[in-house]
Amino acid sequence: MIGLPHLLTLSAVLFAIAVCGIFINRRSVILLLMCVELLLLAVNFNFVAFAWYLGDLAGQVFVFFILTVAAAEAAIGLAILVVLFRNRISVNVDEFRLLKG
Amino acid sequence: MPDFGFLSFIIWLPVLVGLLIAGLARSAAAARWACLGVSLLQWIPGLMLWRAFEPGGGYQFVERQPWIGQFNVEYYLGVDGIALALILLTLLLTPAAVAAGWRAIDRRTGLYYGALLIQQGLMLGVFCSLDSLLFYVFWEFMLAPMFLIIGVWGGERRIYATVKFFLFTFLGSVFMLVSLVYLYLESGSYAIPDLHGQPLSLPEQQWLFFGFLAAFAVKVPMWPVHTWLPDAHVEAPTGGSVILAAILLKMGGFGLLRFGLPVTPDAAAQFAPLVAGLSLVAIVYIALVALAQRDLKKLIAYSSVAHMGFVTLGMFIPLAGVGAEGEALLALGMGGGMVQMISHGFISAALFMCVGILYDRAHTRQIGDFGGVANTMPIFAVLLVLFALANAGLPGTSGFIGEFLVILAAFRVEPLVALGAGTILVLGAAYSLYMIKRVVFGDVANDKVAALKDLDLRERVALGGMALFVVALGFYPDPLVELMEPSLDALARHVVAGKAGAL
Amino acid sequence: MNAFASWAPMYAELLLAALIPVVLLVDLAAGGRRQTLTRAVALAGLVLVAWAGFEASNGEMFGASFVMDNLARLLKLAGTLLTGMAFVYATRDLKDAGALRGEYYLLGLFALLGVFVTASAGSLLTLYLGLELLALALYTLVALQRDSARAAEAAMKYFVLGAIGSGAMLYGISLLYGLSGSLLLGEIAAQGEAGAGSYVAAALVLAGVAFKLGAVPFHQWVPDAYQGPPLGVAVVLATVPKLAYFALIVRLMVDGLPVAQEQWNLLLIVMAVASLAIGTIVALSQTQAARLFAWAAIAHVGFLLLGVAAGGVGGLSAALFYTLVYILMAAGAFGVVIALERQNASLDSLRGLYRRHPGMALTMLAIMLSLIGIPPLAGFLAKWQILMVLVERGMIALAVVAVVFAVVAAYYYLRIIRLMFMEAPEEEGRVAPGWGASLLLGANGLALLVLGIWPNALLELCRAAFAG
Amino acid sequence: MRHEAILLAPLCAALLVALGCRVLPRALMHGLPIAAVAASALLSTWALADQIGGAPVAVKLFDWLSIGGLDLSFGLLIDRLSALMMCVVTWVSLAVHVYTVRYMRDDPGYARFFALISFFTAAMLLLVMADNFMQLFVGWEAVGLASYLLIGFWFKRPSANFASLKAFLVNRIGDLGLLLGIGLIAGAAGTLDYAEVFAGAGPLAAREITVWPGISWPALDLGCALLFVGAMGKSAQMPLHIWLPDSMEGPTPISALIHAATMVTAGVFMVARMSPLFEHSQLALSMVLAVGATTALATGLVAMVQQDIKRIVAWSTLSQLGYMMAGLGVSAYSVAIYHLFTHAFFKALLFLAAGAVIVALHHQQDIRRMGGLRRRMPITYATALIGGLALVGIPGTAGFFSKDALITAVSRADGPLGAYAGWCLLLGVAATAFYTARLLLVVFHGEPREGILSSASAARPRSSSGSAGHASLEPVGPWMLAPLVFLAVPSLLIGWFTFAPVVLGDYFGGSIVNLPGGGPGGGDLSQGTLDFFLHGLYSPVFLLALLGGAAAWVFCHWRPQWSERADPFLRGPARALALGYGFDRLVERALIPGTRGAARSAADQADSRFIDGLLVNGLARAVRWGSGMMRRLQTGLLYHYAFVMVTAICLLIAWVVLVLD
Repeated sequence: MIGLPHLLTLSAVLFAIAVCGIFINRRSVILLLMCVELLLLAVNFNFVAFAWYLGDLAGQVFVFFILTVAAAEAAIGLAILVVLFRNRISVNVDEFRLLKG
Repeated sequence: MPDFGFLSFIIWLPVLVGLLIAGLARSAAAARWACLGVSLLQWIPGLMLWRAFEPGGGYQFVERQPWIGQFNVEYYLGVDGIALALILLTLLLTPAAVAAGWRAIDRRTGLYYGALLIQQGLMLGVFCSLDSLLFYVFWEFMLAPMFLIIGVWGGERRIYATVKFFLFTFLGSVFMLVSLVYLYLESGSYAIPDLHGQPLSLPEQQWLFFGFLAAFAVKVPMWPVHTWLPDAHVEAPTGGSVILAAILLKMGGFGLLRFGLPVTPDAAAQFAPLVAGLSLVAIVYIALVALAQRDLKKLIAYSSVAHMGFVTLGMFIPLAGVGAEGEALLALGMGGGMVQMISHGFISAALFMCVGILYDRAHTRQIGDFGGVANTMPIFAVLLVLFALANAGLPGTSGFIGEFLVILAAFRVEPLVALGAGTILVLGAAYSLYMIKRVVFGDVANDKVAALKDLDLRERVALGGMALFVVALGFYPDPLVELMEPSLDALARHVVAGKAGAL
Repeated sequence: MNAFASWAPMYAELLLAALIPVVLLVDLAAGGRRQTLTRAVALAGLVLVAWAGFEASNGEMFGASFVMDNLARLLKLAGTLLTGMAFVYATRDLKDAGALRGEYYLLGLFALLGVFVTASAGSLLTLYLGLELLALALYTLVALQRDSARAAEAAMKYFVLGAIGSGAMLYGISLLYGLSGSLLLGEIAAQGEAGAGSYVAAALVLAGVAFKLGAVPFHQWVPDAYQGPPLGVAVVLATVPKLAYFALIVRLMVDGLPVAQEQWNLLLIVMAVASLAIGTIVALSQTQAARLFAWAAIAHVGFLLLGVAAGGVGGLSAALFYTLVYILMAAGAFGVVIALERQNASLDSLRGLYRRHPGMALTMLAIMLSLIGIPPLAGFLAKWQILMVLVERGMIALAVVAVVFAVVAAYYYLRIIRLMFMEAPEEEGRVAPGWGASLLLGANGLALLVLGIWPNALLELCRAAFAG
Repeated sequence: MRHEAILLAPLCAALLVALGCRVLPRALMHGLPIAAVAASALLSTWALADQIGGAPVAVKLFDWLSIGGLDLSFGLLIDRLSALMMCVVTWVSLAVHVYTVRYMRDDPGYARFFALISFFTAAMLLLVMADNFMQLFVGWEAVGLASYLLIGFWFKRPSANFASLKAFLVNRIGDLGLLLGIGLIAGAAGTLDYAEVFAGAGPLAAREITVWPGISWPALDLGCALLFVGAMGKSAQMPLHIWLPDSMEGPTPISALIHAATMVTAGVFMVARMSPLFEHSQLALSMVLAVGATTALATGLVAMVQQDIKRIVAWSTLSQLGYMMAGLGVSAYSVAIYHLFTHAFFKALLFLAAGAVIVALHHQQDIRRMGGLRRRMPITYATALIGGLALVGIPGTAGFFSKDALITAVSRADGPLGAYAGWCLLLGVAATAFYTARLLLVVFHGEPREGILSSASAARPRSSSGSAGHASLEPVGPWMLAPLVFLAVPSLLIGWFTFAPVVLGDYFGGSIVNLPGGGPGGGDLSQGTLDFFLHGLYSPVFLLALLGGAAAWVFCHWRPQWSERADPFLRGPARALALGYGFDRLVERALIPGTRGAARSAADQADSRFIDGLLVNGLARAVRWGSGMMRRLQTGLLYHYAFVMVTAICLLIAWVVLVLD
């Protein structure tokens, strides 16, 4: 029987993968955006699991909001990516260090 | 006692006029004359204060109203004899500082004279405050005009010097702030009289005392936190040096009398040997350092440190050996310290003016560049010799009294300390007169000296006036001492009684 | 009428929400060429919003998801004021940067709406929505200057790190929800019990909050995000959102997590001290104005977090006072730098400012002295209150650490004063900010003095925000 | 009022002349001070006359300050001791004032000089008339100031500047002792008033002062020793004597007034004044005796080999001061003061005579370039001779009475120290006779020295190095000669009138205290003046004086070449003497460079490099370095930032879970 702990563990693993992806990936910004999406999905998984476990709808409502926000965030992230690419003709994370120190 | 706020008047008039000058003055002459006018005008209320003051009447000319109600901070002004003496010193010397920059300050004149006046108002505020937070406000804000005065109109390394001055002093005073905050939380009040009366345990007092000592030792300045002073002085314009040496340093001593001793008497007594020891080091070691200086201003700056050592020595050495006659002894030592402060105000101001006069003419302050100044500037030479002798503590000048009283007090506690402090008699004379020998005496050393012009009227009036005070005070210090004595006695009683026992 | 009155707690949000499409339409109608009109409408709208903020009554809506109280009102009014100031200050800089488009005002207003919602958040959901609204607007603002590699890079970093930060917080929020079964902050506070779960949740939430505020070790985005975009954007970034984050920390941490208070308090202190130390020390060697202010901001956050850590009405109101005064100072400082008409202004552009514009130099002097904490300027009172609560809680060592770093910090503020008054200007000619910016800057500097000398009203407001 | 006027008259004259130095007519420049000092002298004499039959007068001037239970005020105490001293000061000062009119005639600093000597007179009177220790100290330092300014009067001369600085600093060392002594008195007695302190001397003697925890000394032993250190400085006792020979850089009137007759005797006066205290301290008295006797002989020997006319007299002054001190050391205060009294006249006379010679020879001071002046300056010669005889102590002269009485008193002292002192003084007489005779013979007798007549004829004012000739003696005139005569009279005769009351009688009354059995007083020295005179003719003292004089006659006048023959045997000692036993060398080669080195290392190493460089700026540098290092952590790379954040989150979680739970 799959219980709450399993679900929470899964979401924690997803969250960890997403986070690790952000700092292990040193190449493409697009991968970063994907990791960010994964991050939010992990949280969504949590909320859904809790909502199911508690029998409370509020958690599922929250998920809808998060999905919406995630969409907006993705849009903005891609927009920034486009601007970045237009300026630098690159999406390589290593190259973005004009600002430091 | 007069009804209207005398003290507010003398504090805020220069601040407001200073702001106006800084903001509006279009011509240098207007700024100069306005500044001089106000600083002279201030003598009138000063004189009235002096006449109306009753020695022994506690805090007078009190103005008191709530300021920051939530934390019980008040706009609380009042003076006792100690503060009044320093107020009079401030009022008397500000015109000299104004005169010192008359020609030398030729750019951004408005800002300079504005800053000078604001500085005066703030210094007066420090002396008048009876609310410790108000005190801190004046105390700290004073850094700003001085920072500008040194930094804008100073010499070559002015920026290094002024930043050092600011950070040093600021670092010291934040510890005082912590102490004040603690005291507020203990007593529920920022009013200084309340702090005096607040019973405190000895460990509390120890921490608080160090908080206060940090602030005031830097300002005095005591060895080894004195190194900002020579730099600040060397770089500051003459007027800035005058203010710095004559008045700003006095705030350290004043602060110790207002906070260090009365708020934490038991800790002060406990650490008295330490402070007295540091003072002694300042006297002997710094006097030696002064002897080796080649720059006139540095020499005077170091001699200031040595002389201010007497102030702290006088305040603390009696505490190191309080016996049955402790109160009288403490009054004697503190009185010596106070007279020393007033006297040093005049003498150091005059000496810095003298250096400024030489610098304005010859554009150098190196002792080696002078020689035989007496040939070309006889009047100047007479005055410089007088001030140098006063600096060496010659009886008949004000410089003698403080050292004399402090040594008397020190001897009663520990003869060897008196011996150490007494070396200033030899070393002080050595650096002062050695400087005189090299600068004033001898044949005309070079063309620069040959081209020197003697004092003009403005300089004669300023220096002559100060010479008059130095000599008059030396021969007849009674009015000054009478002014302070009841306050000092009361303070001594309070300090000797201690407060740890009250818990 | 009755229906209208039932929305009373939300007046400001409603008006602001209505203002945004109006500004959008005006901007479209103006053809995207003359932003003066857009700005005028936005500013006029902000005045109305402020009025609405005054008028809005205290109360709860949507089942306590939305709360209007003294704290929220104070934050909203301050946010409106600061947004307006930022609009006035920013115009010239953005025009020079070629980034002055109607979107700037729109995004600014969106950000303000985010602040409003966060300030009034009564549940985890509203809190999240407000924060995201704010964050998305800010990401976009940072990227506003489309032809700038720096701006784009800053936006990217801010965006990605921001996502991690809000992701972590959101994860914590989901745990909170799971533990308490409710999204309402009041219920969470009431039901929560100590345990590993709540500790982890607290830690995650704290990480998110720390990220938003830019506290060490979640501070690294701050300098880059401040420096990358035009100063006109940085001034918004540096001021308005701080109000929302303050609300966040109060609503979520103080009100919502009283159970784990011991834990996060200790963490908070560690972060605060680290922020003070690292912010101050790294700021010492900065040469870019925006970057310097960024590192200094990190240090200031450390200071105000100490107030929060001290807690209680005293600590929180001290922290609130600190926040309000700080953003006022930051706005003024950015305003002056913007007026110098330099892109990515290096500190050297401040050289000889006194000769080029005495009034502005004196204003900057007041701001710098206030930032150092010299009385009687408002910045002093802010620091002083924090010290008081620290000493009151017996955290004297922390107080000493805080003031010592305040002294170190004085060094870089003094450097600015020094550049303005004691150095020769790099170029001659008077600095000519517009009359609006001039007046506002003067008022900004004066306000610091006035608040320092007559602080009672603001002090009372800050106290009432928590004592009520 | 007349008592105050004694003090104020010269002071006012000094101030007026100083302020009006550019506007006053020349006649007033010297007229005012002379009139003022004359008035002062007459009033002093009046006061003395009052004292002879009356009680001490105390005049309160004004309160100086009062704090911490210490009331300090200025006041005048005129008793027999101070009245006598006032007369000495004012009359000698008057003579010197008059003398100066001619001596400084051509000096551009004419007014300044008069202002300063009048000021000095006032300061000296302040010291003498003091009724409390504080005022004593004020006067003490004020005379030191006058001395400093007058030694350095010709401030263009480096040597004068050096000498004035040296004088002031060495005096300051003594003053430190005096000040500490006063500090002890103030602490132990609670007052600085003479009358009160002296009245409480008995109880004071019983007190102990803790110098360092565990180390205590009797209060008066320490106090009197400290006071005596002050006296050593001012009265130039070894080893603090080094300033006095150099002080001859000042104009000669100054040497006469300050460095012979008055100021340098202040130490003697002070010890006599403190006799109620010193009487309680055998230790201090022994110290006084030892130092005084040693100085008397040692400096007398040095005087024998000097070549500068003024320096000879200066070293002689040191020797005589040693005599006085030795007298004090055996509690013969009255005798010592009496020697002070007579010495003032004849030593001032000798100096003024030397000054006359110097002026006549166009400021030539080297006796090897003088000679045969007897005929060309008869009055100067006659008066100098009188002064010389008095100095040697030829029976009948003023110096005889005082010096013989002194030697007699000292010779009666007990113990090895007493014997040592007695021998020192006796041998000193021979030395005195030798150098005095040498001086007179070389300067006034014989022929003008070779090579001098042939060289220069042009007058070169104030150039001691130049070889001015005798060919055209500068006329000295009545302004200079009158004071010589005026001083010669008392030098020769005054002993006959004053010896009996002062030394044999009880002139000083209560102003000097001798404890019973505390030492030989003056009263038992002799039966009467004539008896003492006759006795003196047969005493070994006179014999030694004759021997010394004869030796000088032989070696310096009759057979000068003999001294060259004795050279191999005497070279070493003579060299040591010429160097003044090397004290100056020690100071110049060890003390001054040592102090300078210490000062320099304190300034450069300890202060600049260590405190300021290492601690203050080092801290600043460390912070800045830290800043640079931390700045590098901000790499600009997104994944680094993210890594830091994630690590921080993990740490947070780990901490709350592991540590707290």
